[in-house]
Amino acid sequence: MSLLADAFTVFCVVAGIGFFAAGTAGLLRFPDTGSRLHALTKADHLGLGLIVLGLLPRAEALGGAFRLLAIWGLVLLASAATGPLLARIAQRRDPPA
Amino acid sequence: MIVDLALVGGILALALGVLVARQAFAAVALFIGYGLLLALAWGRLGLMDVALTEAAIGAGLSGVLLLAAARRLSAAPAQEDSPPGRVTRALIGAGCAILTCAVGAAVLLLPDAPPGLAAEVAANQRATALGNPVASVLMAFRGLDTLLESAVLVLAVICTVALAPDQGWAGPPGAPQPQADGPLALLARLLPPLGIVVAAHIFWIGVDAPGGKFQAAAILAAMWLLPWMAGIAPAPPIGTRALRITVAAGPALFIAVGLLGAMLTGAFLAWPSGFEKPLILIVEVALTLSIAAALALLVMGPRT
Amino acid sequence: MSSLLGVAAFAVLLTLLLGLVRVLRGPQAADRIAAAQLLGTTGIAALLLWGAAVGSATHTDLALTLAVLAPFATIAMVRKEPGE
Amino acid sequence: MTADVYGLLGAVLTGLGLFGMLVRTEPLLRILAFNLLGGGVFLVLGAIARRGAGAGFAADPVPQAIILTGIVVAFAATTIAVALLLRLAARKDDA
Repeated sequence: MSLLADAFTVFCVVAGIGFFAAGTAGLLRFPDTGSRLHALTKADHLGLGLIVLGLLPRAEALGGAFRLLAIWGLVLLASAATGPLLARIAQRRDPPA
Repeated sequence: MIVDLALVGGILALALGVLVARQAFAAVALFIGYGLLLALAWGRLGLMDVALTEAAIGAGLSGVLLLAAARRLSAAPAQEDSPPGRVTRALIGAGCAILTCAVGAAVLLLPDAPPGLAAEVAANQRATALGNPVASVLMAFRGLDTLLESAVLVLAVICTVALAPDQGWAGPPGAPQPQADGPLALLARLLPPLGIVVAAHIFWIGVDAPGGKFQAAAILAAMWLLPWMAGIAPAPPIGTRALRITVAAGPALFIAVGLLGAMLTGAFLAWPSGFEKPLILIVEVALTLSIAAALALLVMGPRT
Repeated sequence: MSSLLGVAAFAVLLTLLLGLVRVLRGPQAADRIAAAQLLGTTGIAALLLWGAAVGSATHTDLALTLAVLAPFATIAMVRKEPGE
Repeated sequence: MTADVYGLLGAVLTGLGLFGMLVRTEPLLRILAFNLLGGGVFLVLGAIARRGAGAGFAADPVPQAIILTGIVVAFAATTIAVALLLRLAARKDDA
């Protein structure tokens, strides 16, 4: 059982790191601000989500699992709210800075 | 070790980026990243209390303050001094290099077993009934520092308020914020309740683990700033009595309890034995609320 | 298992450092702020993995604080300007 | 060893921050440089705290408490500096 849980953790964490790497690569390589934002939100949502999922079986008691989920929820909420606005700024009055 | 070197390299790159940045916006964005990496560095050093504070203040509140300032200054730039000449610059560079070497040498030449106060803290910590050694130091062994620090925050608020224009200085602090719509308005309504729960959690675990009043206060301040920035909760006028009482209550209560200690035990800020934990908790709650209000007012800035 | 998680934390930290390049290069303000936000998320992930590796709840609390406060820079950036 | 690396980083940041404060002419950048300088000083203190680890603590709690206080006070100083700066900029508009 614990072997299965460990395998699950490894799988999820590795996949999460993959998303972070992909998001960072997109952030570095994509040519314009809009597509870079797109790459970034993928990493935000999926990478962190997978890592949280992978660490859930290892969380101590209910409180630890709840905290992990709260962190993911907070990041999702903030990212969902700021993403569109950031894109609007990128399109509109864009001061190169 | 590799992790530490990588982190140090990142921090140095960001610090250099701040110094050579051409636009204020870029410098501030780099500075926010620097605050974040610094919080991770504190974690690597094992100073978790400091890491939490740096995360809350360096990566959170500073960003709000400095981005707003950069924005206002890009519309109306402030007067600049004339840049120093090449010789002056070289001399300054040499001086700073010497300073760096001196401080670096001091770090490397520290005695192997440094004279620290850790053992004394450990020996006396039971008396404070707090499990977190840093909290014991802040509230009991170096209580005077903490008291003075909360007083400094009150003074800073007074200084900031005093910078408002003469007419109507008792009005609301900061510039009036336009009302946000859409996602930001939603976030400004959803996040504060969650943030207040997180602040309460960080405050409460601070009794026995890293965390405590500064960190909780910074989170609370941010949770007040968010609806303010979104324009759905205008700040109360500076003249409001409740606001003034909130800012001053923490330090005032700390002094009052300190005087109580002076009467009961003969030393200012000494906690009467047997009542340490409840008294410390009451004072900490009051200090948290006062520090949160002061930090928020400081970030909002003077009335414009 | 904990050493594996430590390696994972290091890998995440490496992507964080690569993301720094975008903060440093810009070119637009939105790029820098967006990259700074990614730094925050990556930092949170690294802290969670590292906390799981050493079995410390404090790291999770640090990640929680970052999760609440890291978006504030972006919010300050995207909100309407006074007088706009 | 870890403590030394971060202590040296603190020393470098102290020098860089001071250099920036004296050489850069934009006031906001000077405030940022002041904060770099502060971060450097705190890191040196942090390295000392880490070396003073003992009695079952990861780091000496006394310097740690001082850094905590220092961060909050440095932030208060930064806010006052920013407020002064914005007031100066606004005054120039009036004139």
